[in-house]
Amino acid sequence: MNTSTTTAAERADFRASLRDFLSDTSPESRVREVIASESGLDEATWRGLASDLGVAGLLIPEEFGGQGMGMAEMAVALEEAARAIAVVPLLASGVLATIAIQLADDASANADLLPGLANGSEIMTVALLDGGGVTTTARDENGWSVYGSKTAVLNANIAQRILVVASTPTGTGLFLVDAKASGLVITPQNSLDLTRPTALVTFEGVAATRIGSEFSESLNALNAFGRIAVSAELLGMSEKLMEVAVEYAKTRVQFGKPIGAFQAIKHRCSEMFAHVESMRAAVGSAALVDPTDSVGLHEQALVVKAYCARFAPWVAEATIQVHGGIGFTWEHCAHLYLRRVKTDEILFGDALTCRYQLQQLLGLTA
Amino acid sequence: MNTSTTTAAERADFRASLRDFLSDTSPESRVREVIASESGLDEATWRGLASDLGVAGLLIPEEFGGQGMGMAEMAVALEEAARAIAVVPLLASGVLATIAIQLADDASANADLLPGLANGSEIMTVALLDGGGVTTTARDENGWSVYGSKTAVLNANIAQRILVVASTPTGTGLFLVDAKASGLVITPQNSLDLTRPTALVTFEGVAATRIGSEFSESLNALNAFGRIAVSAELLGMSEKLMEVAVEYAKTRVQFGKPIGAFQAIKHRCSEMFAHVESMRAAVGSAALVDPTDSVGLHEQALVVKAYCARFAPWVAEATIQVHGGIGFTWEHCAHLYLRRVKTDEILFGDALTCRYQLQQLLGLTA
Amino acid sequence: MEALLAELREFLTKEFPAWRAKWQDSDTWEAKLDWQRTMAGGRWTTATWPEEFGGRGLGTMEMLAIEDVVAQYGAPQIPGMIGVKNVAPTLMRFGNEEQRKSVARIANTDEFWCQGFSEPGAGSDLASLRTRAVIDGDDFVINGQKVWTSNGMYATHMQLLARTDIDAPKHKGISAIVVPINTPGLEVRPIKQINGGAEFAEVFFTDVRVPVANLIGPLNEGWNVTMTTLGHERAGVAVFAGRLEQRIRNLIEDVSKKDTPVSPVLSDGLAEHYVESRVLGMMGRQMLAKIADGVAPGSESSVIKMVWSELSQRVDTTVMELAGVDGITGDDNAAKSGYLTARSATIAAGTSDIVKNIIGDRVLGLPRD
Amino acid sequence: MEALLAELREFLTKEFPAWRAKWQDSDTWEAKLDWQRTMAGGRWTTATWPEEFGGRGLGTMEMLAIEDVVAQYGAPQIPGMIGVKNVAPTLMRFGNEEQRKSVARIANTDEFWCQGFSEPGAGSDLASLRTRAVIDGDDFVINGQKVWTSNGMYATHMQLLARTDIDAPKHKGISAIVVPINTPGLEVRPIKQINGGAEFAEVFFTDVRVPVANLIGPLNEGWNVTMTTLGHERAGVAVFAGRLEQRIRNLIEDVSKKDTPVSPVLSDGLAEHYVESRVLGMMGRQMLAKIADGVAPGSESSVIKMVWSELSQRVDTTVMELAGVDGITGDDNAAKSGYLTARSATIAAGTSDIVKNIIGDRVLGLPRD
Repeated sequence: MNTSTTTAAERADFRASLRDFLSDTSPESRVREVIASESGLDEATWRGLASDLGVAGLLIPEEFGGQGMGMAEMAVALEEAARAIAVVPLLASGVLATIAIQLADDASANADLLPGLANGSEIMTVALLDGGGVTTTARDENGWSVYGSKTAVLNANIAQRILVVASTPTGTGLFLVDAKASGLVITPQNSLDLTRPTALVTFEGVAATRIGSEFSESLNALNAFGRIAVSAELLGMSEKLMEVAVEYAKTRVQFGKPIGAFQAIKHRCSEMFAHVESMRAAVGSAALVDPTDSVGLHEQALVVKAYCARFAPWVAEATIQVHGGIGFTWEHCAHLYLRRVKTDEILFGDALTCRYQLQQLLGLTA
Repeated sequence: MNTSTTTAAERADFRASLRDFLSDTSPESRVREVIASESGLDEATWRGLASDLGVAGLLIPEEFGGQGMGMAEMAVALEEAARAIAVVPLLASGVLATIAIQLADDASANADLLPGLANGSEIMTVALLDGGGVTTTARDENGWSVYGSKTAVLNANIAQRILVVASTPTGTGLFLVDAKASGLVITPQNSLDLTRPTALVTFEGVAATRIGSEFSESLNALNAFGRIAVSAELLGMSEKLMEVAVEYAKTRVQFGKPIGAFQAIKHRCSEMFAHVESMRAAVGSAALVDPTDSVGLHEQALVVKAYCARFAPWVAEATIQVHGGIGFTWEHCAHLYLRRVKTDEILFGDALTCRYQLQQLLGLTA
Repeated sequence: MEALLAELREFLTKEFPAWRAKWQDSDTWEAKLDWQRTMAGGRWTTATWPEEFGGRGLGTMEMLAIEDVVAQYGAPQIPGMIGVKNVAPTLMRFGNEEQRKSVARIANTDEFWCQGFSEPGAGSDLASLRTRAVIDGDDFVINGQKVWTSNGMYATHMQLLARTDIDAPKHKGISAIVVPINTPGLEVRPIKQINGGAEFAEVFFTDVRVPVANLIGPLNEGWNVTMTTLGHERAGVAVFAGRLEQRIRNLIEDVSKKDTPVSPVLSDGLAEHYVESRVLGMMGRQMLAKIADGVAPGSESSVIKMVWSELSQRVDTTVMELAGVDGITGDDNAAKSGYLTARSATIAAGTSDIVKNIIGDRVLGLPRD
Repeated sequence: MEALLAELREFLTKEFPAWRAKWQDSDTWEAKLDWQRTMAGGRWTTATWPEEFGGRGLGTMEMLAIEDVVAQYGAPQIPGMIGVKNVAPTLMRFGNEEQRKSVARIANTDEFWCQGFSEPGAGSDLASLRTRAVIDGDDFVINGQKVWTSNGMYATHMQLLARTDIDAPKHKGISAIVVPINTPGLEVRPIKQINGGAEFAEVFFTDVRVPVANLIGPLNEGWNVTMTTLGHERAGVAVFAGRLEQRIRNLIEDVSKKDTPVSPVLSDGLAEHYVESRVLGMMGRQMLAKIADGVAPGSESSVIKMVWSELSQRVDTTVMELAGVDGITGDDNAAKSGYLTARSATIAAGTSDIVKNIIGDRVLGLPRD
């Protein structure tokens, strides 16, 4: 992936075209349909995003069929897709799998895998979080095998292949397995987020291809990009929720006035706005960081995630509070966002975890 | 000291008589006079409280000239004296010194020292906090000598004698020194609290009388009573500040209305009220705990102090915020309270420190 | 008190295993109704009712002790709480002879009551309700809509608040009326909540006719009749306070038993919850002691409601934080559904904003907006 | 930019030690004025002024870079900030020929200006000010009172806002007028603050007469004239944001060097401040970049002001907490006085409540109360 080179105006145009597209193909009614079907994929929206708008391949070099863009452009796409709570595997496939493969720095894997990801014809996900015990690997004359389990694997139910971060005898490696491989079991979880199903994936000696060599430093970078990506989603959702709350505050009348005239509501909306603007500044800044500056990337990613993971849930909760009872119903959109916000809060470390890592960077703790 | 035996109605009568007395003898104008004089003692108020109203001897058994009451009655006195920010050594002499002596369980010391404290003719203080390094003692044929320094010693400048908690070769002891003793230096500090001057007291081999024997368990109890006592002060000050803020909110007009009609101000006042009522419940409950139940005393004292130390500063700061610019002036009473509130917050451990000790009690930390 | 609790223990020791044996692990509505009938048979659900209505005439402190013992046995809460705690006392005080016959039926679940208070246009602003009841001959003709009706899906009867004089000021001109749920023109629809449950309903009235004799108390005095009922609900917050205190003790005990210690920051947060819940519990007990002494509680109930709702919501957020990844995967489903459910704590029964207005206006005497 | 900063460094390398040598450790007013004159001589204080007024015509980004370099040298802030940043630009834009002569005198401290805006009855509600200026022949006759006048004790001149048409609506009928402080009938009294300092004054006007020619801009248009001035002040919040970010970095560095580590909870709190200040700094830099690109800043200044004031106040509270006993004894006097001073952060230049109203009303378009 490259450093972003587009101008702010170009990114604004890109955002406008995405918003137009998503408001057509992924209105809330469509999201609810897809959720109810439990497929976990809005195929039309994904096809449009991936092929027509080139979003799946944003981070992939042009030689592999991608757009050759960077995180600043992908942040726009993530914000907009999350704003529309689109039921698509953009984070899992377009960001995490795409970046993991490139970080592994394996020329033949790039050539083999990136083109399918770039046009969205293949969906992949990355199994990162150990689901109890360490995920390990063994190697014999037939090649590598993976053992263990991974939890909270995003969109595992629709991925054709799964990238697995697992320990090796000498360190950490990135491995590719087929989702239908023998010994691999995908158990859907009762996920909080209804728009992005997670699964427990267990590996009982699953045949795997190793990609690149030692992956531990790359894993740090992958986590940093993951933090920036979910922060962009948190920004997109927070902005939308704030707009919904402000609109409701303008129109809902109680005690003879629109409730937005009451300071308790007005100030809550103003604080939402301040948090959204802060998230916008933070995501905008982090997405523009030089991807090869590992120290700067790490720090900015922790800062932006620590901020967004703390305040996006606040915005989502405040939105429900502004709405009163109606915000607590299944029919209102607030909970769809709240569920995804709380999930993004946890992915790649919650605010407390990110702050702890910042303390280490700052010399506040050993 | 005894378990409290008065009824709520009797304590209400006691409170009313104290409030009457203090509003006569210790109005804010008088407090400012005494502060400006830097004597650190409002003699008339102290005499009235100590002799006429018997407050100095509340916790002292009747056989030594006191009232034979308990913490519930003393809490009322502390609340009222703090409410009037009276410039008197009630905490230092009437509570801490009085309790320390009784906890040391030394019959002759009780008989020697308590009668002077009970009628207020003698003012004592307790030097608790080491001022850098541990305060130690040595014993030779002439008796005990104290070495070291103590910081934040309340009212040291007006105390005739000072009780010092210091380490002994075998543990911890309580020692009595004369404030004019050779080798003892009292250096007034630039105290935050203008109504209760603190000092650094240094001991270079100061001749001392040991009171009782091993004091370490007694020190725990002394700290617990100290926490309840400063919590009572914090309650009294918070209640007063809330009243001042509410009164201002009713009368100050901005944008064509009394500011108390604006929810930002109204809700802040409501939250103040909730915190004051909570402090009242907590202090009332802690002050009635059986003084011989060391476990219950320790837990309740930590709970009440953790609560009051966290929310009384909030109330004081909110009072300034409700007042706007006028609350930030020297002439307004708010800062006199804020200074004493922040001091009480620290004495006997701030909220974080108390919570840490609670974590230990609750098995949350080793 | 001791004799009372001994009697209760004897009752539970006999009846609870019998009920369990009959219903096994069933969590059905029928099983819960049967438990309520069993408890009512022993005059335990109705212990605070006057003896003339089949109660024991006990005070709030005794009721609290009874609830504690019941909880120790692990018995479920009775489903008809609203009828027993809110509607029945209202009917005892304001109901006519016919209406008072419902009291006994409420206890043993022959009748199951809900209260039709909130409306779509009047969530926190109860006094501005618009459902109308017009007298036409011997009937009220009712049109309008209610929302957030607890137990609306199960009720046989509703204690309805409707406007009977549109010219009177907001708090006036409202009447309380008995409406059987099976009356033609009345339709009940469940409200699905963000946690997936449906404990509330919307109720629609289209030319619903009930006799004028169904009026509870005087015409246009429904506000006072209602406030009496809500008054009972308010005293209940003290019980909630005690339960929250116990819940935090249990949570801390669970955390302290874990193999891997939690972060010092989360641990401090738990201690913070502990401090606040202990103080809340002290406030609750002092309020109950006041009631037991025959002193009418003042502002305490509003303060406890405000503190309770914000603290209990924060506790559920903490539980979710402690669950971490297990919370979002649903592996810790209790954390997940607790977190979602808790969003209503600061909304239901008067939002926190409204409670703060009430404290500011009525307790502190601040100028109204 | 590089050449500019090289010139500045050369200037400071020569002038700052000379000034230090002349005044030694003196922290007096005269020493500070002399430093302002020195800086003005190099056209450094006035770098953003147009060249025709003796400035360098630089943008905000360059000014920020200049301030950073000055801070690196440890040079003091100039005392006449209000004159240089607020009054002079107003006079350049709205002043008549005579008034514009003040501009150069402001730079070199021959004149020292304050602004008479706030009044006792109109703290946050600037538009409801009541100080009156009545035209009587060729004079304004001024009666009333101002409060919270920064630098009021040192000023030679005041840019006064007074009501010149009492029948006009609140924002109308206000005029901006030049008032020399030595005009008979004008009295200045210091306001002692809770930190013991007196950076503000009350100013009383009793039949104070100044020529009508002292009017700045058109009659009754003082509100617009003032908003222009305040607009300059608002852009300055971005600079404040950057300073707060740096302050927290320094604080964390100090803490990390301590022998005994602070509690994990306090350490996490510092990391929390760090995160918020980093984000605030990013917002500030993005705002300055926008200004540098010629885009008028929108709502950012209000947001930054709101976040800055609340965060900076919390940082001072944390510093006090870190000081512990040393804070209350005054052994850590910086913590103590910083804590007291910070109480004004959410009050001065518009309380946080007012800023939130402004964001709600003007940015979000919420209905006004």
